Amino acid sequence: MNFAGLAIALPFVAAALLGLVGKPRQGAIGNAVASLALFGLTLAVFWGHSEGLVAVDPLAALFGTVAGFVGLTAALVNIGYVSADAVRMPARRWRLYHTLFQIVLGASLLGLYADNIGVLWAAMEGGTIAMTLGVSLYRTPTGLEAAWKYFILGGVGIGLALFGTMLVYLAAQPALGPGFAAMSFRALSAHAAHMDGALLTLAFVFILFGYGTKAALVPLHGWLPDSYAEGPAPLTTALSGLLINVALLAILRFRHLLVANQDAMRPGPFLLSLGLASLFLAAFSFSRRRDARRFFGFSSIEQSGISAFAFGIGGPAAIFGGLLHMVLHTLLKSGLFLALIRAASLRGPAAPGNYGFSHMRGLLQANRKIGWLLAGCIFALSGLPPSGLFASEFIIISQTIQKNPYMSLPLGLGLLLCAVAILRNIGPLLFAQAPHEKPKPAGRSAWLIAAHLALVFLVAFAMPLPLVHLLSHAAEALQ
Amino acid sequence: MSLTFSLAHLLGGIILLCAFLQLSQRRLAAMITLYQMEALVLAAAAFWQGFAQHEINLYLTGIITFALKAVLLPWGLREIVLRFNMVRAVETALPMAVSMILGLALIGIAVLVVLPTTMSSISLTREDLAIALSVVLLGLLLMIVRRNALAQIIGFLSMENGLVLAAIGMPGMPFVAEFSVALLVLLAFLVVGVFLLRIREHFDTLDLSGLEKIERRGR
Amino acid sequence: MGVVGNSIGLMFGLPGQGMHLHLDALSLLFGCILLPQVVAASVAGMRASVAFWAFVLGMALALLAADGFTLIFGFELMSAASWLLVMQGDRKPATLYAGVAIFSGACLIPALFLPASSLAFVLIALGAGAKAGLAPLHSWLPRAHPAPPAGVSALMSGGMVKVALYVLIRYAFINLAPAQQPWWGEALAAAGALSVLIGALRTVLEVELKTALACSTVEHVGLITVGLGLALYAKAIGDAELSGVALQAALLCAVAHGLFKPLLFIGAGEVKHATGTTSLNWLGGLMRGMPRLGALMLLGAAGMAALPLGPGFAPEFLLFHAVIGAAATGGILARIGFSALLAVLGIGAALALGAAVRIIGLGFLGRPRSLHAAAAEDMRRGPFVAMALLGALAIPVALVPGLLLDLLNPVIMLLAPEAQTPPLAYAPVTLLILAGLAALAAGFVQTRWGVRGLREVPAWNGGFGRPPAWLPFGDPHTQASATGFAEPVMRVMGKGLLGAGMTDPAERFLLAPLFRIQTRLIRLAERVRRATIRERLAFVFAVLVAFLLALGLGQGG
Amino acid sequence: MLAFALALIATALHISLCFAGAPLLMGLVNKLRAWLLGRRGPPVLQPYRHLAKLLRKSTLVPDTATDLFTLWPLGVFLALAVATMLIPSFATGMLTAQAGDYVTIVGLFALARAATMLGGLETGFSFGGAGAAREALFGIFAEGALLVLLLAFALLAHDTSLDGIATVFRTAHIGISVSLGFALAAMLTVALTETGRIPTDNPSGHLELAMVHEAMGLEYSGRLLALLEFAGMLRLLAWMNLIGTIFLPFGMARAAEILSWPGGLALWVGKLLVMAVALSVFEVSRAKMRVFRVPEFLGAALLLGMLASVFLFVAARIGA
Repeated sequence: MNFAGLAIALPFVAAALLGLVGKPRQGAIGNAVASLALFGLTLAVFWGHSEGLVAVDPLAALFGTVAGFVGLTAALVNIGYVSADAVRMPARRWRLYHTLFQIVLGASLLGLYADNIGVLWAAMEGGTIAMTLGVSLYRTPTGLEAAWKYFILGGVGIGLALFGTMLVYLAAQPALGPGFAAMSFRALSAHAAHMDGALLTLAFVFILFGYGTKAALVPLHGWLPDSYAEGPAPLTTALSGLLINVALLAILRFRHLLVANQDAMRPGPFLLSLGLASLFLAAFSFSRRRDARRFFGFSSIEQSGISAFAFGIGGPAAIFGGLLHMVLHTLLKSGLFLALIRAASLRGPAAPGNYGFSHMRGLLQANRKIGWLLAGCIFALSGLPPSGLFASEFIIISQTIQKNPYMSLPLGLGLLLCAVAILRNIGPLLFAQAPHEKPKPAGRSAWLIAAHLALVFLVAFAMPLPLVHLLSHAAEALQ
Repeated sequence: MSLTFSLAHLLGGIILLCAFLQLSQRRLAAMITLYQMEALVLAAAAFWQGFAQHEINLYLTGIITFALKAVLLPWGLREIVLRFNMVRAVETALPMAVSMILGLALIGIAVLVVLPTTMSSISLTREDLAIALSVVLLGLLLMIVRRNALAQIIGFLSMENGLVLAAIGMPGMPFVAEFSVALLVLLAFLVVGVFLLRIREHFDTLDLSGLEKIERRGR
Repeated sequence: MGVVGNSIGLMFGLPGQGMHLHLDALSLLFGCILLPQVVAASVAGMRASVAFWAFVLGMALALLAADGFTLIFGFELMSAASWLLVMQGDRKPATLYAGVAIFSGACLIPALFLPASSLAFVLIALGAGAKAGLAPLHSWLPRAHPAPPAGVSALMSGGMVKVALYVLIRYAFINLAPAQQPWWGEALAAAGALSVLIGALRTVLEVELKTALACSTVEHVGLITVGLGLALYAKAIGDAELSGVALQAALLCAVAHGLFKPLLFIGAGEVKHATGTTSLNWLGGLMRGMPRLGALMLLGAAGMAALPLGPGFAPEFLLFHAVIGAAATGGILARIGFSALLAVLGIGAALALGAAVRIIGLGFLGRPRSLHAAAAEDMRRGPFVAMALLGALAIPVALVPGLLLDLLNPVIMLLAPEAQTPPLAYAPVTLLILAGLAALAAGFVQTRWGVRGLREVPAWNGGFGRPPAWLPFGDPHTQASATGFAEPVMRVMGKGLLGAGMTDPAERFLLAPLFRIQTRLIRLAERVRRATIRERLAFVFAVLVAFLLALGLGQGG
Repeated sequence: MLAFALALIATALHISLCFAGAPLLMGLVNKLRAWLLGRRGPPVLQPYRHLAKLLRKSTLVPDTATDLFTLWPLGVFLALAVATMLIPSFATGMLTAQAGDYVTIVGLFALARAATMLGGLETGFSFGGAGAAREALFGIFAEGALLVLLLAFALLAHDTSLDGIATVFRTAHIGISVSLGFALAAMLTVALTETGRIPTDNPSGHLELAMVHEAMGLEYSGRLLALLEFAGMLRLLAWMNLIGTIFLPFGMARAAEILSWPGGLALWVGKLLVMAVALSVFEVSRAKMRVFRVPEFLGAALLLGMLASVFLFVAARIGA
């Protein structure tokens, strides 16, 4: 059965329904139900079969499942968020919010599952517009400013990506001729060797800039930190990582075309330079951040840079590392943001502006469980064991040394600086003296967050063999 | 060289000229007029390609381009100019001469980049591609050298024209009409955004307004 | 789980590869060094801490690792867990500590994958050296080690630095052996000498007991490293006897330090528990309230000062002999260097002696300097058992080092197969017998001609006035203070080596400039962050044009 | 078997002579000093009487001291007693030769120093503390210098035990080299400091602020003071033996040859006499220096010790 098509269609149908009817809380519950169904469908995609514009390979199915999981947990936490915050916006706006939630999910899945580069582009565009509306949802000046930034920078990125897409199509003409075949990833990667190398290289630069904007690689990252910090957190913060994954996977797939083509330039230097720039800019931007959501926005830039770096290094093992890093980081960030939402709501409404580190300091006094879980998530982000990211970063560094030893120096330095800057925040967050307060209940979301952490740990260190095979085959195919 | 190619070249050349002339304008009204011309020629180019390639899709694209870009959007833009009283010359970030030299350099780069490609069996020649790339880059440049929000939007629109120009030249490319619609949605959001957000003068002012307050609150 | 070759594979670890563990003489030795400390620390009150056991697990994994991943995993797990423990004690040094820990990881990972070469050695030395607190990368250690609870401090000082040295030994002696160069050993010895000097000097000067002990750890790491450096040097030039003696010195020093330093740290924790402070300026006379603690600390201090009949003397003895042996080899510059090394070791030993005397004399003897010290009650049961265990194990090290050296032989054979180990010329039992004879003679003279009995009288207080009534133990200011005791050393050596502010040179010349650079880059990043949309677009555009240009030139040219 | 018995007898003789003779040496030095200053001085046997008197006096303990107060004089005494036993006096090849490594001797001196300092800190008043602090400072350079000196000896003798050094220096033709001269100067400097003589300390001084060694024993009385004083006498003898063994090894007897003993004994007594005279002359001709000049004095010794080794390298053209 074509579960992939169903999985893509479901969120858009749900979006339409949620946009038309329901009070905020009902909408949130409906949203959660839809997300649950969607998660089931993304799991089913592994056993489904699909062809045409949407043709799913195991890698896409894996990331689709991850997206489904993240969407589900965000939707679950969203119920509490909406219930606590319902008076902040009129009911109509909440409907729009849930619609956007589903559209972002649907766009991510469409982008992941799409075999057609045009459909991929359209999915990215839809996701961008939906996110922009989400960021400006609260209509605060800062929210509007962030949305405007997102829109201008994202729009330019989308334009460049379209140009790149067309160039790829053009480059494929000698091999595939006019028609749909020249826009299908499968056909393209099968015939990459016969494509026009020079044109393909040019196309890749535009693709890199277009989708790199969505993946928030420096210097294309300008929209990300602000947009993470604005809007309802479950949508603009927890879900937005999914679009980053779509963009990174797209870059990886296009990169493969270049590698497979003899005449094209090597994509390594482009990816390495952008990846390192992301790593270092993030490293030095961390230390003055006072807003946690913005802080972790920069962390997303860093992680995205690491994956891009891994793709730039190339070779099956490095790409394996990069893909693993993406999976782990997505899961971890999702857990982190859920913990962050919970932590902020321990001290008042979880609205933008209430995510300052100073607002959350001394969390252990408010709730031990949430405090330790949030600290655990932040710690895991640093990549020190027993965090799962350690495994992927280890693979990437070791591959870097074998492939391009001198690149390991800046990579190590960047990782070092980032990790230290991330760890620095844990101390005050946990142990600082907080205003005297009564401990508050952790709620059920503590289990969700713990599940994320456990999943990250297990996927990294006790990865089931089928998953190992899936990832390594995908990495081999895309090397 | 057949008539198909030479006419397509001619139309492309006019679009490039319009895009380049936009760089040299200080007043919004003139820029909008140039944009309108650009859109008209683009619509003509779409029709011509549709005729040459026998593609219904391209006719559709031409109609959309004409109706929305050559008529509706310029009207909306002019409305904004009048309503927000932006008839005077806009502030430039770079001296006019410098931005024009940069524009020329960009065209040079576009040609340099496209030059090594070999497009033997493709109807779109490298000149066409170079023109499209130049229009895209000039649009981006326009967004950077003007401090006025509307001028930047015009730059964005011009860049998007370059994209459509490239798209209609692609032989048998699917989704061309869909692409242009999708892009138009983006554009519509931009223009509506200007209306809603009441961005009068600068992106810069929008950025800086209340920045100190935000800084204090902690970012 | 499966067995491949002589290593055990676990299905847990790197995706698709898992982890591999194996045990050889070297890991066994370091495991034996760690075990008593772990037992002692857990008995001393760390049993219930998850982070503590993660810390232990990390060290165990690092010691048992048969592949690079397991090694780094264990190493960094150890760092991460100890970071958490440090942070619970004191947030200030935690960030620096984390930075150093990750730095060593970042140096070690490349080194594991590089082929055997000098570069790999330098990276190993930097990575393991930073973690072990080897000068000039030591300045974090005196800040971080005193922060956590005493049991953890003990394990960090006695165990964690050993794990770092273990990595250094395993790679420098075994894995990188094909590429070994004499200068590796010389460089290690020089770094060790620097550590000895700075560590010992700061031990004398620090007022906080735990900080002083941490500085002493820097010194002992330096001693071990000097031994290792000499062994490496000897191995490279093919001097069988020297490499044997130097390895004996280094390994025995590691064993001894692993016993007396945790003992001292746990004791310091008890002092903190009983008096609420570890500042020597507020202690004094603890021997009255805490006689058992005082006796055990005396044993530890004897080890720290490397006094004969204490656990620390035999390694120091061997080390001196190793340096003398090394001075008989090599070029004239190397020889002069080795004689300077000898002088440094001598000065270091004397400084350590002064430091140990200061800790015992000011902390446990004389009059109390505060009411808390006067009211100190005897130690708790757990820490006493822990310290007694370590003390009991230290006694064989002190009295029969020769037997212990025989046990070290397999390790030495593993590290330097051609090494020869001459018998130890230091015989503590003989000294003990001679001392017994002398004591007998003195006792005989005393019973034959002397009178018995002691009479307690007020001592002459040096002419100071009567202390006020609220100071029943007298005015502390009429007694030498910790700062005052160190003052002559400070005046003569401290100012020259540490500068007027008594800041560590590593902080002034290494850390401070790094922080300045970082601040500058942060400002730059902030400038980027504040950019307007137009400027951000300009960045994008500039990089795009740059890439296109690169492309055009790359393809056109 | 016979050799062992002879060595045993020689060792016993060595130990008993040293223990019995140490006060005599101290008395002799005091007498000589007095003579040189133009005084009559105490009798040569005065130290024995002094010790006997102290033994019969009651022993006072300050109420501010802890229970370990009595331990430190014993520690000082035992460390120095063992050191004295290990340093050869009139013969080589004694039973203690194996244990008598130079480094061990240095360690025993350090042990004695530590016990002295702890005794000084024990009283809980300022003079003991000040004395201990200064002693700690002096020890730094003294120990460094002593160890550096060992390098020169070890390079010449290829042995690090005192017995071995003496055997080599007595038999092999070393000659009078520059480096040994440097070494002797350095050794003497350290010896003067360690035994608390002028110019670094004044053995008969009673101005508390200037005292180092004496300040640390200020609160001791009765038999504990006797122990400390006797240890001081042993220290003087041990140092003289040390210098005699290394720098004046000629004529030392062999423990296994009983016939060489009388000569060795006579020469030993002669050497001690010479050194006592030299010490007295030096002491009366110099003034005591300020405390903070002592480190410079000892630092010079350290450098001399280093120079001794360097000259050895140069002279032997090693490595160059």
